[in-house]
Amino acid sequence: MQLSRDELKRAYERMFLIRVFEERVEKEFSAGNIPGFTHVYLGQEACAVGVCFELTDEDYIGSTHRGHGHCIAKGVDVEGMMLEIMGKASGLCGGKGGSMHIADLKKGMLGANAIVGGSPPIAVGAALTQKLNKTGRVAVAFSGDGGANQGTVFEALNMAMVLHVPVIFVFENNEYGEFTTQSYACGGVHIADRVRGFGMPCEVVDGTDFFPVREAMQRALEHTRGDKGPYALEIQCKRFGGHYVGDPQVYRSEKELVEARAYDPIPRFRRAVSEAALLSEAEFNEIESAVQDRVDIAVQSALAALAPDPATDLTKHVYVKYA
Amino acid sequence: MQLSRDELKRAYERMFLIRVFEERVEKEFSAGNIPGFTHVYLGQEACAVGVCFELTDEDYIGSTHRGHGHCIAKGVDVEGMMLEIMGKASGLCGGKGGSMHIADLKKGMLGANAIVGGSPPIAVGAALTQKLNKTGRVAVAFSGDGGANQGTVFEALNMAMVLHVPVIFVFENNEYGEFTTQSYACGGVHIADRVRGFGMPCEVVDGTDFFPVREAMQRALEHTRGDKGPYALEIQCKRFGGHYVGDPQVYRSEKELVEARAYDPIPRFRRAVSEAALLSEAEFNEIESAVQDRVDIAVQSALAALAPDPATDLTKHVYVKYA
Amino acid sequence: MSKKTYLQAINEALRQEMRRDSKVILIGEDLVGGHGATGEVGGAGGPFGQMRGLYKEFGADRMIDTPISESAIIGAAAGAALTGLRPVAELMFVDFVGVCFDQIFNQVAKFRYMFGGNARTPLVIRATIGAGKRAAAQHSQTLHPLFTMVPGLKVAMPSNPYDAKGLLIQAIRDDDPVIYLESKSLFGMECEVPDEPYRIPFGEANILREGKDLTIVALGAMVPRAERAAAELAKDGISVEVLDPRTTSPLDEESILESVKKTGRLVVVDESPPRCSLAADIAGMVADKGFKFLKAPIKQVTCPHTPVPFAPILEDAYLPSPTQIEMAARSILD
Amino acid sequence: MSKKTYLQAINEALRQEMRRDSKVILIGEDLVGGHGATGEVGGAGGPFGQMRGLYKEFGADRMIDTPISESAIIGAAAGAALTGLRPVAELMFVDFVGVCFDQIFNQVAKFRYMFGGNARTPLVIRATIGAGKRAAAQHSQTLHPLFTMVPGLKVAMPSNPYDAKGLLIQAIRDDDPVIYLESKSLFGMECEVPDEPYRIPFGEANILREGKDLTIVALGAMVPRAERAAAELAKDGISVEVLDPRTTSPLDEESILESVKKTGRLVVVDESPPRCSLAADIAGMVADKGFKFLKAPIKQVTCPHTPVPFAPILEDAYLPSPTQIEMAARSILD
Ligand SMILES: Cc1ncc(C[n+]2csc(CCOP(=O)(O)OP(=O)(O)O)c2C)c(N)n1
Ligand SMILES: Cc1ncc(C[n+]2csc(CCOP(=O)(O)OP(=O)(O)O)c2C)c(N)n1
Ligand SMILES: [Mg+2]
Ligand SMILES: [Mg+2]
Repeated sequence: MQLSRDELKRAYERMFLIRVFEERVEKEFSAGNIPGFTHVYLGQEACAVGVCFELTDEDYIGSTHRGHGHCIAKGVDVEGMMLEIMGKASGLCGGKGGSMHIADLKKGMLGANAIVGGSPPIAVGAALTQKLNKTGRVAVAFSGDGGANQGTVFEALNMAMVLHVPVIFVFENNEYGEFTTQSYACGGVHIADRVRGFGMPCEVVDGTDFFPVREAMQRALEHTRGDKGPYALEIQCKRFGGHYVGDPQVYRSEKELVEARAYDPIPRFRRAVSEAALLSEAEFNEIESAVQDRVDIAVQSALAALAPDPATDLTKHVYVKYA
Repeated sequence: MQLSRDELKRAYERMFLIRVFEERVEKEFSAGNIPGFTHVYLGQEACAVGVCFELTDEDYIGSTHRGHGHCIAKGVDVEGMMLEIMGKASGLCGGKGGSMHIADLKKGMLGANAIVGGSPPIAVGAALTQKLNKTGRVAVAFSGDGGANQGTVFEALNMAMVLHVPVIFVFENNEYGEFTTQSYACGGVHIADRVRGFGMPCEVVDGTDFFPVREAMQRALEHTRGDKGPYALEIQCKRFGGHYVGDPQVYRSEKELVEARAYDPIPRFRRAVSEAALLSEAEFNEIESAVQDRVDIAVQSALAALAPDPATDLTKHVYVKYA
Repeated sequence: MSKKTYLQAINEALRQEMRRDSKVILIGEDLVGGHGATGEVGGAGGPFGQMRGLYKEFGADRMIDTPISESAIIGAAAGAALTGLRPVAELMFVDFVGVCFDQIFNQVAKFRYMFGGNARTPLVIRATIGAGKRAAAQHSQTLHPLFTMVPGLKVAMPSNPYDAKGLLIQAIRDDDPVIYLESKSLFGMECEVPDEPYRIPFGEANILREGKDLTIVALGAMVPRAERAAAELAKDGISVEVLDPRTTSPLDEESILESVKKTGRLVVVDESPPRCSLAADIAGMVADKGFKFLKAPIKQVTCPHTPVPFAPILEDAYLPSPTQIEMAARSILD
Repeated sequence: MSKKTYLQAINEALRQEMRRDSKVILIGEDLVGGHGATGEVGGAGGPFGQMRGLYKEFGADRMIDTPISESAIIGAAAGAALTGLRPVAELMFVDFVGVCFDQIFNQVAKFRYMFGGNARTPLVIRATIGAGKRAAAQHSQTLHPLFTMVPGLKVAMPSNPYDAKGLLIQAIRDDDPVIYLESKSLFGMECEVPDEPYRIPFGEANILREGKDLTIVALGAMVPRAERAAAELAKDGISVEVLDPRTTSPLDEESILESVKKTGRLVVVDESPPRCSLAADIAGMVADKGFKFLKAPIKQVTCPHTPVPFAPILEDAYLPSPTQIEMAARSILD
């Protein structure tokens, strides 16, 4: 594992924070406190946290419609997120973006993206900046397995190779794009095979376990930071719930849903770390209760916060300056 | 070679017809008789003719901006083509399409396409029609090496696999997309590798020789007609001239241009067939002079033909019927 | 005849046309749903339910689920249309047009003209449009001007269940490419809809309310809002004609001009930002051909020149409201 | 100050801005040319020559040749802009916008708004526009309405070398995404252009000719045509004001209204099909805000509602001619 106790705590805290945050999003959504469409990250926590674990605020990520987990893993403040998801004026994007457009540029989070395949080209651009400015930083482009069929994503893969920029493509293969399986929608067997067709190294990683994700990401970082060009990971994981909050999931059997839970990355982490006697039960419990408190506070604050004011906010921020 | 004498004659005639037609296009272009942008197929004759050799009028092809060779190989009438390229009313498209949009649906030619990557998705659709109507026919999608970087092409590859339709993707790798080499613009080494990443079989073929192209295409047809799904060929060939007629080609050395000519598929064919004593010099010469005549007649006819009439033709044919 | 929702009307049109003509196929993402999975295949009936029950009846050959590859979807549909099928392709949200616009505006729209009249491309592209669902900037646009401006396309925008069915059947039987835009916010709207198939010809406006003082032209989800404004104005004795062109291309210029001739005053309501909008298009047309009838400035009531915001209170303010329409009308009445 | 062509003016603006600010980079297809080949690298200076000489001076780091992947080009430029560079991306022909429109209209145009004002995307997208080169339906479009309608984008459309330089420098220094449209048919046009860098502010129209009887508004390649029509009308003593808004977004409404206030008559000339065009946009705006000044119908002179045809005689008839402009003007003069 080769992680310090502090690092282990941080990893668990981030994963657990995603878990609690997303369960709370489901709850608040059902209670009518969250408008619109929301896609939660439940079951995939080890992916985001493993991928973002070594990244700094100066490294960039481009995210997807299922972006809450990426935000939290990248260190974005959950209160600002909850405010945004509830459409409040003090949300990260002033309530204008919502769940599908959360961004926090100061944290290197270039935005969730409601267009499947929208982010990877943008991440290539962020990586280009790093290359030209010689910052030694990287950009990470998240896509789903469904997104791995969008032309823009292939273009981004090839462009990254040609421009030789420090970008890491992360394909979160949760077996579904909406209601359709990856096995149906994806010609060939592995997403990794198509990535390799562009001459890019691509590892297939078990995303239900934090440790292999983090280790693969270390290799990816070593590669890209060593100016060896882009790198990719196909991270296999499980989507515990529906495509969106409220999806009745008629296309999945009860059995499948139950089985997916067997791959829960959170107890798996806790078990492994406990068995290795690296963190105590008390320490885990302390993390968990602190996380619960944080999410509670975020929700209380967001529920109480003011909505934007149409008179001033509706037409603001379209341009920096419009003659 | 396993081709009858008649077949050999037909192959040579088609290749030679492309050669003479294109050289004449260059000449008429320089003389100011052909307006606009024109891309000729010189050097690549064996590709189109090898690919289209076994196709019937009920099989479809989708072409590129460099489409004259594909047309001729598919049996499109050169007089109608020359009329179109000169913008005449009796051209294949009434003078509205020109070189970059020649189409002849009755011959299964779904159009040149001035958008790089425009045709492959359309060819997938033509193949879908064949599948649903159980015609046993196929569609062929031509792209260049440059086109092999366009997102639409990757989407078409994957879609073809998922829909399991009888389409054959042909990548004509002439080493250049405009002024830039395939080796620069294409992450990875072979286009074939990216195709295989979608689970699609792809052969790399020498396109400066008619015979291997035709043989690869026979395997492709056997595969697709046998309901085994799509198939692809990366055909390596040489672009003798510039990207467009008039391109000064500062980016290519004299040496490279001379060396490219060593891969001329036409003398190569003639030599091989002569050595095997399958066709006589007299027979070759006869074909050649007939071809010359045909092109002469086409040009004479096109030069003499009437332009469209703006009063009646400008706004015609936008819709079948516009209320 | 029976009461049906807008969604049911779409479903019925699809079903009846698929029964009538085996060349009609549907292609898009998750029209069926569940391929390769462990539960029910085709159970969802599409992301919004327009396809409910169709998979059972027509099966996988005619209900084609695709990868998330819109260029390939539209391109494949275009190629199928060009070679003899009559595909109905779906863009789940019209906002996804950006990843496949080439196939729409450079390919399918131009085939017939570029090929000198030798091509026929009977393709329908269905897409959901409109704000109000708190779906934010990339899932709430309307975008009919984007299609209206393209020669070679026809554009239908039903504002009620009756039109939804009649226009969709016309779209499917039409020999030209048609963009058929479904207003998400109208899916639950109900009215009497004949059970048998019928067509509404393109380019024929629907006069929802006759009047003599002022004309309001509105499309899609703006029609009920225009009607509410008209009802409000009627309380003050102002007689408003409400006209729904139903298709933006072709546009029934004649009926609009006829109405303006009678009323001399025009308000155009458009669910889109103002620039190069359909509101501008209609206003510009009337400022030429109907100039002599005009007694007052032509008012356009549109969304502001901003993306669609997420927060409910902002989104509500974003959409043209009955009150705004009413105010615009009052501003040009003496 | 010296005579420069439109092409040279573009080249000079690029060169001067690249010298001034090392954050300015160019990205696109064959801006350099020759990578991996046996001849000269960077010799062509781009498909039309706008980049002539730049590669020698700025090298491969700042002149980035890409694969034929427009979505990745625009997306990468957007991502670079979002993280601190000032990229100038090129679409060789504006017609290629269909394969990358999402990155333009859903991504870069919306970042700032969706992200609550926290993003800045100083991106320029240069593209060539216009018919007249016998390049047929997919290489001859103008498409400024497509960008003008998108909140978040600015759109510049220079009609002469002086404006070409000043607007491009402004575009590069602007902190918002700008679409900069180069009229292919004007590349050879010459006029006096200052040697030093200067900016032309966006949203400020240029009055090319003052007049009192009628206003002609025209953009890009239509401006010289409008001027020719005005000169023709002047022979009959008709005094025409010719106004070039220079940018379509923002649009200098004030100057247009000011002019119409003076003349009472308006002809708008637009190189695009008529529906939801900029001609309609301007006509619609004036039919509201300038109604009280109008003495006659507003005329729009546009291309027909057809794709661009290939045959020279058809293409010539496709474009608004000085004669058509003149006739439109005469039709609204008593
Ligand atoms: C261009 C585009 N097409 C379709 C959609 C609708 N859509 C939203 S999410 C989604 C599925 C994405 O699947 P995947 O990439 O596997 O991500 P996951 O939801 O599994 O995280 C689809 C089809 C979209 N948002 N954008
Ligand atoms: C979408 C798009 N981008 C760029 C172009 C400009 N263009 C025309 S041909 C060409 C090169 C194509 O190269 P390749 O596919 O290898 O075909 P070849 O010319 O070698 O036959 C380019 C970049 C275009 N027509 N369409
Ligand atoms: Mg998925
Ligand atoms: Mg090539």
